[in-house]
Amino acid sequence: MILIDLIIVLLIGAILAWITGKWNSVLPRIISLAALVVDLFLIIPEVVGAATNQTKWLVDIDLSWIPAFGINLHLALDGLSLMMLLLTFFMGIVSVIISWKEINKRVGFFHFNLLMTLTGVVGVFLSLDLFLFYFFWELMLVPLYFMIGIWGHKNSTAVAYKFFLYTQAGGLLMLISILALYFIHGQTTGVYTFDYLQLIGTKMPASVAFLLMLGFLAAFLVKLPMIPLHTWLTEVYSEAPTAVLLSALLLKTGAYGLFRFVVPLFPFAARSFAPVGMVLGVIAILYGAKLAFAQTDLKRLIAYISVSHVGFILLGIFAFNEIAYQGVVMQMLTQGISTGALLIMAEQLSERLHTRDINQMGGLWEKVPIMGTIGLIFTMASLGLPGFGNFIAELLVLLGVFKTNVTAAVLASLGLVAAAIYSLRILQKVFYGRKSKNWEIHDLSIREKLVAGSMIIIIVGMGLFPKPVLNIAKPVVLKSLNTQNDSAFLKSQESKTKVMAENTCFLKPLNR
Amino acid sequence: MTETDFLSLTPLLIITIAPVVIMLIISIYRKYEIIFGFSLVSLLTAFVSLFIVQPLLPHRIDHLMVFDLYSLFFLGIIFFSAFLIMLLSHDYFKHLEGFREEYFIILFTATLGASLLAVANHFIIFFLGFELLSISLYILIAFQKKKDYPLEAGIKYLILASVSSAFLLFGMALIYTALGTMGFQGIADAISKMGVASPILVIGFGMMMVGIGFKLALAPFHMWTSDVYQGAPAPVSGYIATVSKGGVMAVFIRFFFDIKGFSNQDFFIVISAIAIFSMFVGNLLAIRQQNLKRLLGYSSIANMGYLIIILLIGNNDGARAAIFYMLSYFVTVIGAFGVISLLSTKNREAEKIEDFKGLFWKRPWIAIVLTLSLLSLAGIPLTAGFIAKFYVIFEGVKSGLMLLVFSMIINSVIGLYYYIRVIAVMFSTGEETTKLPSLSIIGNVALTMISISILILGVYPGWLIDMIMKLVAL
Amino acid sequence: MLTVPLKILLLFAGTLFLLGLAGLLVRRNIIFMLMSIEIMLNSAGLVFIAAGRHWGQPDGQVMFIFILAVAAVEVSIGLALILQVYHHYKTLDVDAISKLRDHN
Amino acid sequence: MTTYIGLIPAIPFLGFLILGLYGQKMHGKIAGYIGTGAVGISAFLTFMVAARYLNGLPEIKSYTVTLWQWISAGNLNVNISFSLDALSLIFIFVITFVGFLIHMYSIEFMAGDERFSKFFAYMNLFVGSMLVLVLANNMLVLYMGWEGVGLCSYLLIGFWYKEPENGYAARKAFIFTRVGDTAMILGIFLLFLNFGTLNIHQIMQQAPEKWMTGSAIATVTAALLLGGALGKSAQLPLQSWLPDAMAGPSPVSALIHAATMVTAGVYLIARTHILFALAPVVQTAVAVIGAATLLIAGFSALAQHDIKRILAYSTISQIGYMFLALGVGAWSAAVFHFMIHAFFKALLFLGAGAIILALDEEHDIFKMGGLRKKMPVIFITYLVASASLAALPLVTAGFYSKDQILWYSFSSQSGGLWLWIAGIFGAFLTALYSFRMVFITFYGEAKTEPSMKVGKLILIPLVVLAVLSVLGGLVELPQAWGNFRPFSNLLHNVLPATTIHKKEGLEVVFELISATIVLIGVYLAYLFYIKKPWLVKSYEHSRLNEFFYRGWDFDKVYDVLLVKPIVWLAEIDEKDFFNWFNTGVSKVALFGNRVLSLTQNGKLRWYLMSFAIGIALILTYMIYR
Repeated sequence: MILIDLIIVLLIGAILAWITGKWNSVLPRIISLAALVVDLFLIIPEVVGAATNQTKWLVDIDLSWIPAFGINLHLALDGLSLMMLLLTFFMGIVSVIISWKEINKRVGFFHFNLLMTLTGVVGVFLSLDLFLFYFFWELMLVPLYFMIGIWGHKNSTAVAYKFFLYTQAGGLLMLISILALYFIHGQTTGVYTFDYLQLIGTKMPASVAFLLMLGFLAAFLVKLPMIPLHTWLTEVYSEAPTAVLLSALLLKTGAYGLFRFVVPLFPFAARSFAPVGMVLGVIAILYGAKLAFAQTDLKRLIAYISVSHVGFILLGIFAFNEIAYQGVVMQMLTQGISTGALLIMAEQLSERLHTRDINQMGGLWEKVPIMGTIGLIFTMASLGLPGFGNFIAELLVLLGVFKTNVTAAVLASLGLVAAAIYSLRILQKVFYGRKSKNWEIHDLSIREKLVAGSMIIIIVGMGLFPKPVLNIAKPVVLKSLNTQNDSAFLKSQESKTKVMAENTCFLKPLNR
Repeated sequence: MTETDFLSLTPLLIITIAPVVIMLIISIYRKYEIIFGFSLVSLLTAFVSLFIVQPLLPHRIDHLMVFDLYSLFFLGIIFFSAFLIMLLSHDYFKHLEGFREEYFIILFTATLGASLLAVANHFIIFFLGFELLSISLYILIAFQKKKDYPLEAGIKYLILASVSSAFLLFGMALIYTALGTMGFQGIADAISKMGVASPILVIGFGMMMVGIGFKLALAPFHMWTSDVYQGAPAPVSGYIATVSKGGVMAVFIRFFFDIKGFSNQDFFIVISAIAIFSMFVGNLLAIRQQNLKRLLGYSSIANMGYLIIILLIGNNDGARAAIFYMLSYFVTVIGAFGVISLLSTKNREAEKIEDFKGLFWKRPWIAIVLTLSLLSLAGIPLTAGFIAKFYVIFEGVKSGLMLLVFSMIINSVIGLYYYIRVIAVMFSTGEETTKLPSLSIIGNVALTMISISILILGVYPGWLIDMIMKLVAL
Repeated sequence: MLTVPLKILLLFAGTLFLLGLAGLLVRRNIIFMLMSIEIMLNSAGLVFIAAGRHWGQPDGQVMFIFILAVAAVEVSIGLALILQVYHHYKTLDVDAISKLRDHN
Repeated sequence: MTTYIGLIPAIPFLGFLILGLYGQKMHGKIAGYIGTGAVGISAFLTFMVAARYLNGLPEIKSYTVTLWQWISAGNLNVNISFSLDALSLIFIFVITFVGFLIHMYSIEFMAGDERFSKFFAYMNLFVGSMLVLVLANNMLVLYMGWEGVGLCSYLLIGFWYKEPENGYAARKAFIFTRVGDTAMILGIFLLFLNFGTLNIHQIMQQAPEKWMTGSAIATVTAALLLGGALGKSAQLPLQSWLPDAMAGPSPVSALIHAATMVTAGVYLIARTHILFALAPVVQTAVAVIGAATLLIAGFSALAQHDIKRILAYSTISQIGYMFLALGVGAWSAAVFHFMIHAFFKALLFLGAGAIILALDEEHDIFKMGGLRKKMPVIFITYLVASASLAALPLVTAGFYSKDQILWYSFSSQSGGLWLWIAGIFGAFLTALYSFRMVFITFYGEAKTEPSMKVGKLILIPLVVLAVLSVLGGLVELPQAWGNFRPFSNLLHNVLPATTIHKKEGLEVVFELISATIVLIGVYLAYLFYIKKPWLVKSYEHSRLNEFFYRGWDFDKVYDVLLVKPIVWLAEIDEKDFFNWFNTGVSKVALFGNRVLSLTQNGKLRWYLMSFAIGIALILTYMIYR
């Protein structure tokens, strides 16, 4: 029941925060912080289990929901979702703390939305029923939309639309694929279910599998986001309030989806998509880097950095080997933190300076040395300096990719050089050089230092001691690779399957 | 007429007698609250009587009417919607000057018309219900006859609805000419015996499409929609969007399924085209619309476009999906119009989107209801619309209607844009401009019922879907 | 007794219907439009009667009686509305009554 | 023993952490003492470790300590572990000992700087990372140190961040080395894929078994590793960052850009010499690159005015010698030159730093002059170092190390006449520019008055290093002179001896030749820059000299070939090309809306018309299908 508790705690927190927000602006903050901390403590015991249990799901709940369609409330936790949850709660806590003073209007409703978004995210990471997954997938959009729209900057409403529409479009395409998968599975086996575990290994002709996979990809690649579907991200990053570093978290749901659903459900289709996926990954890395280099708006710049980093995830997923997958898991975690930290820094700067244009900044180190140091640390982390978690992630991804596709790995490694170029540009323009104006700004407060400090500890910790993470990820990685091996035997049966599937006639022609 | 005939007619009889009684009461003692209370009770009784009738089913009354679980479900939906609208009308009409008790009489006759459509199994009942509904609506729309907008809307609806009735009638007449029967079963039998459809028959069906298309506001017969929605009093607009469409949809589905229209390639293509066209027209028209009533009008065009996909599925599953979709769509739309009618004052309708600026911060409760409604229209989880849309896509994918499903998806995204546009306005920080009327208990009850329904259908729809699956079969 | 073939009757009714439709599209006076609608309804009635005779059933005539009744109701309500319109607009030109529209 | 090995890099890291976290709150020079102390402890530990290591020889040739398992993913298992052998021992000795002296020097040099504690924090971080680099027994750990020193180099070059140029110089350094590093990480991937491990020892054991000499895979791998080495060690074609790196404080130049970090490339090649031996093409390339670099840099050094830039080019040139040595298989000679170079070049930078400090940030040697009498200690030490740089025969350490390289470049298996000629000409250039620098700076009339006296903390390191610059060479004497070679004997535990293909006796002849040439160079410097300056007036202003001055216009080439296109590419598409997708979709939708909106004109008859058209279309379709 612990998994349902996680969600219920967040929901109750959300409602309480909203209600209490009417009378008091501090209570909602405390409530949402408390809800997140409670959740964090609820799952910490599972970490121990994750380190030892190598095969089964750590927790597994399966309740009936809409039996007519074979929809169940199936939640389960394994190493991957555990880590994503840890990241979620950590980032949630960070965003509550970060927004402690910054968000001072409509605090109650803000925290309601924050917790609702997190509910959706948590649900996404836990769902093993495809319908439920889709449900949560869509659920997190609305509160996030409100957060961007209400507490964002000037153009935030338009940006919020864009974000909403993009993700919704992707989600609906995924819905079609989910349904088609459901029916194919139902028609071939007679069992109509949305259950992920049962749908794995559904037999279908290769062409159909490919089409269905595209539907899933549509949703996940928009979330990632992959070029050319990334434009919402840059705007969300630049217009959203700080706490929407949550959106950095949302990107992880896309990666998670690829990992959890696309690869196991469509092992062959995914393989046949691999060359395209890798090309897309490389393009994302290089094009993102190029655009990051061109930006003058600090937050847009960070957005493109994140686009570039996401390329590694894409690349790794389509490398189909253990090392790359471990790298992807690492990248999901570390990128969330390092990009989040950079965004926080950018927001703190723009709040103090009232501009996000890096050409207007310069020489800020003198004024805000601590912020400069933190900026330096996370810039270095994001350019993949050894000692930080990002290095491990990128190293493993590149190494894994190198095993399967040398060209892609070589091109992607150009991204490392590019990363140096654009990252150092931030430092140069913002902190180095002469003061462009006589800024009167203050350095980080204790609250902000606390946040930055904890993020530094985590990212360095993951850089120097990544083993726990890798260990927890290992069974998951092996599992998703094993489905591919299992499917080797499926392949032999594919011809048989093909006949069967054609008889069952998935795409009824218009033969009326 | 047998005893069973009478018994199964109970629900209809109740709403037939009710207006007569109301007339009597009015002539004795004209008091708004009493009339309102009586109307509510009658409608409730009618609703409850559905459960009494249920064991008798299925039952046919000659060729004219059929009482089966399908029609019973539709009657339930119609009564429930009419009930909600009645609740929401209370505040709206209370403020009006002059006689307003008659509103409830007409509401009953309109509901009777819709109910007749739901049970119709013969052209005569079809026509009768259709006309009863139309004529009642003329009056309802132009109820505030001194104002220009309602008047204009009334005239427009009058002319167009009459024309559509003429088309419908002419179509029926041609079909009758070709087949010599007016009962649905008879027509179905005759068609299945006939090899090639004669041109007269084809023209007949085509002309019936105009009539039905008009009432359902399908493109290209949609143009009246937003004008009438805008002009009519908000509860009446809600009524047109729900009860009236529900009745017509009920008879359309029954007729279409009986004659197996979906297996005719011509119909298939024409209806697909109309569906796709309606979706795009409705959604595109709504994109920049600044008037919420018009916007809902356009959105209803699109929604009916989604809904008639179900016609093409052509089996019980489709009918079930239709029932679920309509129920959730009706509750949702009534919610939206309900908010409008509760926020309207004697002199002005709260219909401009700007009127809702910052509503969330001023009247969170009302804004939440409207938000829920709009999210439900957009098909966002936790709301009825999500499950409903899912259900339709579900059935669509199952039947392999990929083109329609894809255009539905494209349109869902377009639709999302304008729904959230309204939501954005509600949540924007607005300065205090308009003074909002306060809510009565009845209004609150109605809104609560609506939001609870939306949420229940969205979060735990299993029981209802199960029920529909178990009970409904055509 | 002279029997008119069904085809001729259908053609006649069709012509009437089209005339009514044309009248609707051409005339701007609401009263004339109402009359055109009457013509369309009656053409449908004519088809019913003709078909009823063709099939030797009373159904067609029953339907016609319904149509008559309905048309009467419609016209009465229509005239009532037209009266209001005239009070309000001082004209019966239907094109003048177009305040409800999309504003670009 | 193994504990100490772990502690050697750990203590500077500890110093970094303390200074980084609490440095801001420290008063006065406390931060400096902590930083220096940390490195001092490391140096002390190094001596202890060295003593034990030498004791343990010849039985135990290397010690390994594993701290923790770092990465384990798939078959990739990487431990954070260090191993100490003769090669790394020499390196850690230089790093900690010279590092300690430079830290000491910095206490005074950096006194009063507002970011005093930051400086020492960065310096400690550097020393720690550098120690990780040389102690690593795993390619990935080595890479970690490799990047770590790159970071410190970046931070310290840009230490005086308020001048934008310093920032740009720092960035340039980082990006140039990053290019090399990326090649190197690819090389590391190749190693892993072929050997299934990244443990250097295991790789070196397996490599000769698995790979044929001259095979493509070996060549590619060695070339990629060489790429890393070229970037870090500022060799052709990635050399042009180093002169700009002089923007950093002088101790930084001394420690990072002369003594230690820039020689990491030398270390890498020496460490993986087996791979290079398996790839003769690449090894030859190393020699050729070294030879070319030493000449190019030598010419440029001769053209500079800025004292630190002279030294920078000189560093490039001297590392060119080391590469030359590596390229001809004279592994121990390269390491020997590294050590001697660390002494005298650090000394030169520190001396230059002291001068610059005393002259109030004056860098131009032509504005100095006559400093001989005003700063005697600095003069003497500087003279000693320059002599060592110029390889003045017999008395200087530089002579022994450089002549060994020159000899091997001719005599070894892969050596040759041309390499030797390049080397000997380079030696001539070295003598010329180093004494040009000395004569112009310290002789002639005084143009700028020193504004202060330098203190003991500056002078002590200078003297110590001067002593080493003279006596350091005695650990390795030419073969002809009694074969006293403890240094290469020590190294032969790790690196193979150089095979000589020419007659042994020739060595003396070559030494005489080079000694002569060096002396000629010194004399010419005296002639040109003291006696008859007009002789070179016209050359100094010639286009050729300008060309050399600009470092052979490498920057310009990069600018045209890389920087400009990239910036152009960035600028033409700043707004992101893919936005068309959004704008396109929304335009289409809005267009549709406008068109359809026109039909909603409120005119009843228009609506009726759409009825008519609709039914007409439907009927037409249904009838005439």
